[in-house]
Amino acid sequence: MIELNERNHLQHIQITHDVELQQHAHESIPMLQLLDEQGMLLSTTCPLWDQATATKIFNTMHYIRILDERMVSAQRQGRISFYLACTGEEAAVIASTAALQPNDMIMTQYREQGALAYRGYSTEQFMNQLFSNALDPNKGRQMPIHYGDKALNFMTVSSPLGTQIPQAAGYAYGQRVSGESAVTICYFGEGAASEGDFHAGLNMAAVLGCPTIFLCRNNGYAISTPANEQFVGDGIAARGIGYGVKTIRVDGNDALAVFIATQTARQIALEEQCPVLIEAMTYRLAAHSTSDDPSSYRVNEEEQKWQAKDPLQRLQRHLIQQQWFDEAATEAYCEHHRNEVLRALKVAERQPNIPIDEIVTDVYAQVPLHLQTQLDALKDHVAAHPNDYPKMTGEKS
Amino acid sequence: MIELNERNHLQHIQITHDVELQQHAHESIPMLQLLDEQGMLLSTTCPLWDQATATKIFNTMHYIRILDERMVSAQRQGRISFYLACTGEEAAVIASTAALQPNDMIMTQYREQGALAYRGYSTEQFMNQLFSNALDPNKGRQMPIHYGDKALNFMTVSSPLGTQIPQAAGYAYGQRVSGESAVTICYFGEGAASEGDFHAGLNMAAVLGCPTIFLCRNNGYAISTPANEQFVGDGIAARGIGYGVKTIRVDGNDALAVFIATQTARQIALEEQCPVLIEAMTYRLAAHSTSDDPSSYRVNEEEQKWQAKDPLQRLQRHLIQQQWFDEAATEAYCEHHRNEVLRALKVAERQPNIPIDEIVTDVYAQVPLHLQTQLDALKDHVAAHPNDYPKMTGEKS
Amino acid sequence: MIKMNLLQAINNALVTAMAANPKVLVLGEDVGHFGGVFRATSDLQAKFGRERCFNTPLTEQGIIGFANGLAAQGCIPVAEIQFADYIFPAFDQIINETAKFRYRSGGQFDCGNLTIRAPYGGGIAGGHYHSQSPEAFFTHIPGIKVVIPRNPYQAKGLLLSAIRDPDPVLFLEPKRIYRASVGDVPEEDYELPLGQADVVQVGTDITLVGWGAQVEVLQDAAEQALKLGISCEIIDLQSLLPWDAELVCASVNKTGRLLINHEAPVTSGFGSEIAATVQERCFLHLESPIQRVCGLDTPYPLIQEKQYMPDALKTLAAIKYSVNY
Amino acid sequence: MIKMNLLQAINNALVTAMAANPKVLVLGEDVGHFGGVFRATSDLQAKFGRERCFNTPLTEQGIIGFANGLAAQGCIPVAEIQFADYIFPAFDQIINETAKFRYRSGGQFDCGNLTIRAPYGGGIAGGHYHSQSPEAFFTHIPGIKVVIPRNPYQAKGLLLSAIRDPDPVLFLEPKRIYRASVGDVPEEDYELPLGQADVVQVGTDITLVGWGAQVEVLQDAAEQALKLGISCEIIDLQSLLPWDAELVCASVNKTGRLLINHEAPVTSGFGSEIAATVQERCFLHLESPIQRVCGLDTPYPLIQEKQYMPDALKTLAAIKYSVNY
Ligand SMILES: Cc1ncc(C[n+]2csc(CCOP(=O)(O)OP(=O)(O)O)c2C)c(N)n1
Ligand SMILES: Cc1ncc(C[n+]2csc(CCOP(=O)(O)OP(=O)(O)O)c2C)c(N)n1
Ligand SMILES: [Mg+2]
Ligand SMILES: [Mg+2]
Repeated sequence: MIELNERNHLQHIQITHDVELQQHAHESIPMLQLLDEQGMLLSTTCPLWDQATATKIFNTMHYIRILDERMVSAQRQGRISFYLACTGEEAAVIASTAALQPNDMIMTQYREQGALAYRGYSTEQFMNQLFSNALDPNKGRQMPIHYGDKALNFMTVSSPLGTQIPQAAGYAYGQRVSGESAVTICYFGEGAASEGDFHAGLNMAAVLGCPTIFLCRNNGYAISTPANEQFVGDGIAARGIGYGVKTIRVDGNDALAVFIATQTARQIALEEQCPVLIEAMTYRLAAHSTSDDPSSYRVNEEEQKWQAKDPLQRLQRHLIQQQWFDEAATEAYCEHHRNEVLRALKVAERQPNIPIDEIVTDVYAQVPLHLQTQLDALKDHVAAHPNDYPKMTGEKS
Repeated sequence: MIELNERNHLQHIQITHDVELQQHAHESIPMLQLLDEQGMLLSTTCPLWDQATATKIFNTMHYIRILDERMVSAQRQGRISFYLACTGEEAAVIASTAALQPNDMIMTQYREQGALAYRGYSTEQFMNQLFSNALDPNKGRQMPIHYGDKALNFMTVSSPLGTQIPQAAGYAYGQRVSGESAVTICYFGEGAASEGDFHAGLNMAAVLGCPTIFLCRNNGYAISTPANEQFVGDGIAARGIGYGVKTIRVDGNDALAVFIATQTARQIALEEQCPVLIEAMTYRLAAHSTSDDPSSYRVNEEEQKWQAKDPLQRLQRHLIQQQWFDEAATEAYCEHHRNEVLRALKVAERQPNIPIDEIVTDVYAQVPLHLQTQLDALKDHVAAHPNDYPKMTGEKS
Repeated sequence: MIKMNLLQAINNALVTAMAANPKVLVLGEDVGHFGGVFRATSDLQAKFGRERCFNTPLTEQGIIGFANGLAAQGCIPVAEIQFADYIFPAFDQIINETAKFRYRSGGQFDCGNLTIRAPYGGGIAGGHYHSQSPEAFFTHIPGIKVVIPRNPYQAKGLLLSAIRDPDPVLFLEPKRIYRASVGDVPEEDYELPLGQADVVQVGTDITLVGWGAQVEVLQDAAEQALKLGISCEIIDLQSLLPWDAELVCASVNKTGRLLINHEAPVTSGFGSEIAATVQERCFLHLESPIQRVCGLDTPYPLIQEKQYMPDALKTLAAIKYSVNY
Repeated sequence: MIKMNLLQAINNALVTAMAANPKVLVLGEDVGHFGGVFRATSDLQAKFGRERCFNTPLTEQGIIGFANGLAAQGCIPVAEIQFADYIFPAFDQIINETAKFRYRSGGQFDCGNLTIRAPYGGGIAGGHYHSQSPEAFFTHIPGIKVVIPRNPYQAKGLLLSAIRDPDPVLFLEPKRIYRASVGDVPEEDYELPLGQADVVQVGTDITLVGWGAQVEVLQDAAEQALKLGISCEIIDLQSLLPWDAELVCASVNKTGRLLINHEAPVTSGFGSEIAATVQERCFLHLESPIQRVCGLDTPYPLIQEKQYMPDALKTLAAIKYSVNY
């Protein structure tokens, strides 16, 4: 049996207190930190956020924690088939989305439900997708957590890793040539950054002048594979330098640092019509997904060290420092949303299923003849065996 | 019509005179140069080569020039269907191969005939491949220039770009676990370095500890695409830094610098069981291939500037400096090989074709039943129409 | 009408599409200033600017990934893959992304605006990396369309339809006849319908189905068959996905015999799908086994390509076999 | 003999192969310490060390490229692709490299030592990215072999053969029955022949052909058919490339009827190749059209997977149709 030792993928990373985009690597690219563990401001010169923004980020982080906790249980109870929590990485996702404008396109990997929540996706909407019911915008075709919402400029999640990276470059190029004053943000994990599509996407964005923010959540793991079996260079940030992409490394558990870095990145991407890479150093406190149990590949002490760096706690301390923290309001917010999640869950699981006809729609813009024929045969068959197939209660019956 | 301007893809690159492998990028990674344009040594401290090696490199460079010139004409005359010359890049290829040991595996892109020649591939062997005759080791299955020779540890060339890069990592890993004291060198162009396979190969080699030398010929073009439409970072070398791969940039037209860099790279790869990346800055003086005419995408002045940097001339001046140059011997060498090429060409084009049976061999280790059936039917058909198909003079008839 | 070769017709279609709609963009390796290694994109950059016709870095997976993003955004990308042999690094982006974009999002997002162009096929002494006919792979991917023209007229009309079609289209160009196939092409904008086969020649004794450059091979074989008193009906499929099974089956019900010709290896080539469908739908009308005249189950060879090709002679032999069965 | 499930049989085969030959290496995402997301490679790293069983970075094209190099060097790599749905980034390495390595070099170099393992298929509420059955794509690639076991006994014997076969093998594992399929497996080393189909049940009225988890579906349907007095011959193809056309055709010549069942979309699925071949070779013996009971031509759905699946009921309906034709 091979010994497991505690790992620290941030070991060699230095801290800086200045917002500085790097195009050339030093010994190791420093990591931007603006709040210390106590939530104290580390810089007197850096730009700040306003109370409303900070509070909205804070609340959304709470919301996602509530949602994640509840849905992990729901999966354990067999009420949904799958779930994937963002625990520990809420600041990296939510504070970066907060720095965007609503018309910016968001393309994610799968662990970025916080971005969607910040944009205003409702609990009902989350539930409809998670339960694949008749109101699921994906029409029950994708596993839970594959959200997407056109109205919120949130691209539907796709499981194959890394594919959204060159797509985000292309999407942003499209925004540019269409004269939109908008950028595309593309989230992905440090594992996905090993895919060939990462290389293609970053390089193309750099060469073709695409206003894309590439945000890598370096959370130390790709399922069981630790970051040190994923790469040996100076993380993902150092690769950005290689592509000639303006790059910043940020403490992903420091909501303010993430917010400011993303705000700066957006400004540069838009003004200079170029990509920016952000590497957010964080930790996947959650299991990879509800199909995973991390205890067999990492030690408890390691998790505990990172528990102590909880981004939500750090932000709360900061809000207290700023005298922006309202304990009662936060309690009320959480209470309200805990109930809302419970309620919405119950409603969603009672919704009817998608009508069987939808099995052949959206393959093409129009249902072609051969698919219509296949559907007709299927419906005849199911009608002949009404007790052998799940009720498609969305049907007229 | 868009104006063409002279391009200089080395514009921002500084020169160093020290053999120094870089793991972290400075402003721009300097380029190792050991011989100036006059062939004068630029460093008094650097390691050197011996006369025999320098002469063998020099002669092989002459040989390749002769072969390339002759075969480009042969293609124009319609005697072979395709050719691809290495003109201007002979030092990058030949001097690097010269720094290897015979048991090191060579995996190339397609412009590295010099490596094969240095290893001892005969003119007859070149010709048999180029003419796809019955003696072609590829059995007439690949286009001209897709050489390969197991005895010389030279992997058969494959057209799809970049595919050999992760293969070279794997091959070297195999050498390591088999306890061989050997490395794998992998050549590719700066264009091919945009492929996803490059990313996979470099990163895997770094993470998995593969003794692979990755040698990028940055010759400024991928067919018509100039390097500045291929990438905008500090070339290919800067990417090596990103992967945590020891990296050196070298003047690819300086045979000595290439030789010393590769020798050093080999030593490190073997001793530390790790990859090394070499970016050889050079210029494709030739057309991309005989199917190409570069005059429509680059200006004459640019080509002339690079003509003046001819690596063969520079090496000759160095040999003169060293008093290693024997004009008469060189003349005799060239004369001999010009004749040899002519003779071998005539012999090769008169060789019979591959027997038709070989159309189905080597798909699998054994010809499976369905392929045998297909072959039998084909032979019956061809036999029934003897005048309608090319003579397969390799056949018993 | 102007006389054009197939390449010129493609170029003309691109010019037409770009002039008609500023959202149409052309991208790929060497497609910019140079106009592509076959010159299909000649002068597009000069005419429409660098932003609308541009070289990409050398990465097929990147080209299609980028183009998927462009299409989802609302642009109308026409992405060139330099040779169909090099489309495989993009296979994942095509099968898992392009083809499933609309379905997976319940119709919220799609890549319907995407057209992928790639020269394909053998007969140019290209060996196995410049000769492949990969169409069958793509016919097993619900969500994309696969279209192949046989001459300049079809090429312009079908390419314009492909670019404007609301679904992603893989448009494969038979490069063997890029210059050899010459014909009259209307100067104006016109579209030919996707999903419909074209009856190239009416006949009574056997149905011959093919596409791309092989249609000429079928015509050649049919001419020789006629001298033997055999009347062939020739169908150019044009669209392989979805394909016009109705027209093919109607023809086979009439002639009672079917031969399919394609360059790709016979095993799991698209001929197998046609044969499987037709034997089911035309079971009682078939008078002889459906013949497939195809490439061998080997990589595409070089020096033996003449022997490898499913040529007119082999086709004729199979016609005779079928008719005499 | 030990009772094992399919996953345990795979793991046992890997242990057996690694113990017997130090050149055998196992690589892939999460296959190391963790033992793979399905635990097929459990304990291999502990038993054989990190050098022989290792995690790779997350890149399928890299895994297969790297494994191609390993195989060419003389090692015997067994590369895992975590889900068959994620094999497509490696498609180029497989089709243009693995499959052509030997041919293009005239037999000087080859990747014959390579085995690629991947769990495939639906029925696990995985939606279209954890349910695909991509076998048909690979049957159109001369130069590789495609093998699929149906139960633990076949899994161990076929996997050992695949690893030792001199040609590259894609070994697809029906993940729906990874744990459900339990059976007696010899503890010792044994091999089952590649390229040969297995007659699971002898019958007289109709031949049913399938592979992997669908063989159980055929057995189920055959049982119900028997109650109606219909005797089914069931053939598990086991190898899809090359496939045992001789055995299938002999069976069809006897029964006069054929049904093929697979999960993949019907159009250009491997059923089409079987149908095309059988209609040609058994033309005069066929008493009814060959039936294909397959997935719909859509991406694999999630909530409607029960309706989507080519299950026993659909199979039974097609058997009845065929027999009553
Ligand atoms: C192309 C592809 N290969 C493999 C997988 C299986 N898989 C799903 S998540 C995952 C790990 C991803 O790690 P990372 O990118 O670091 O993201 P994180 O889970 O840490 O947020 C893997 C291997 C996949 N979804 N797609
Ligand atoms: C995967 C793939 N895509 C495209 C091509 C077509 N192609 C052949 S050579 C070439 C340019 C290669 O440029 P580079 O790597 O810089 O090498 P150089 O020709 O300069 O030596 C291209 C695009 C190919 N062979 N393979
Ligand atoms: Mg991660
Ligand atoms: Mg180049």
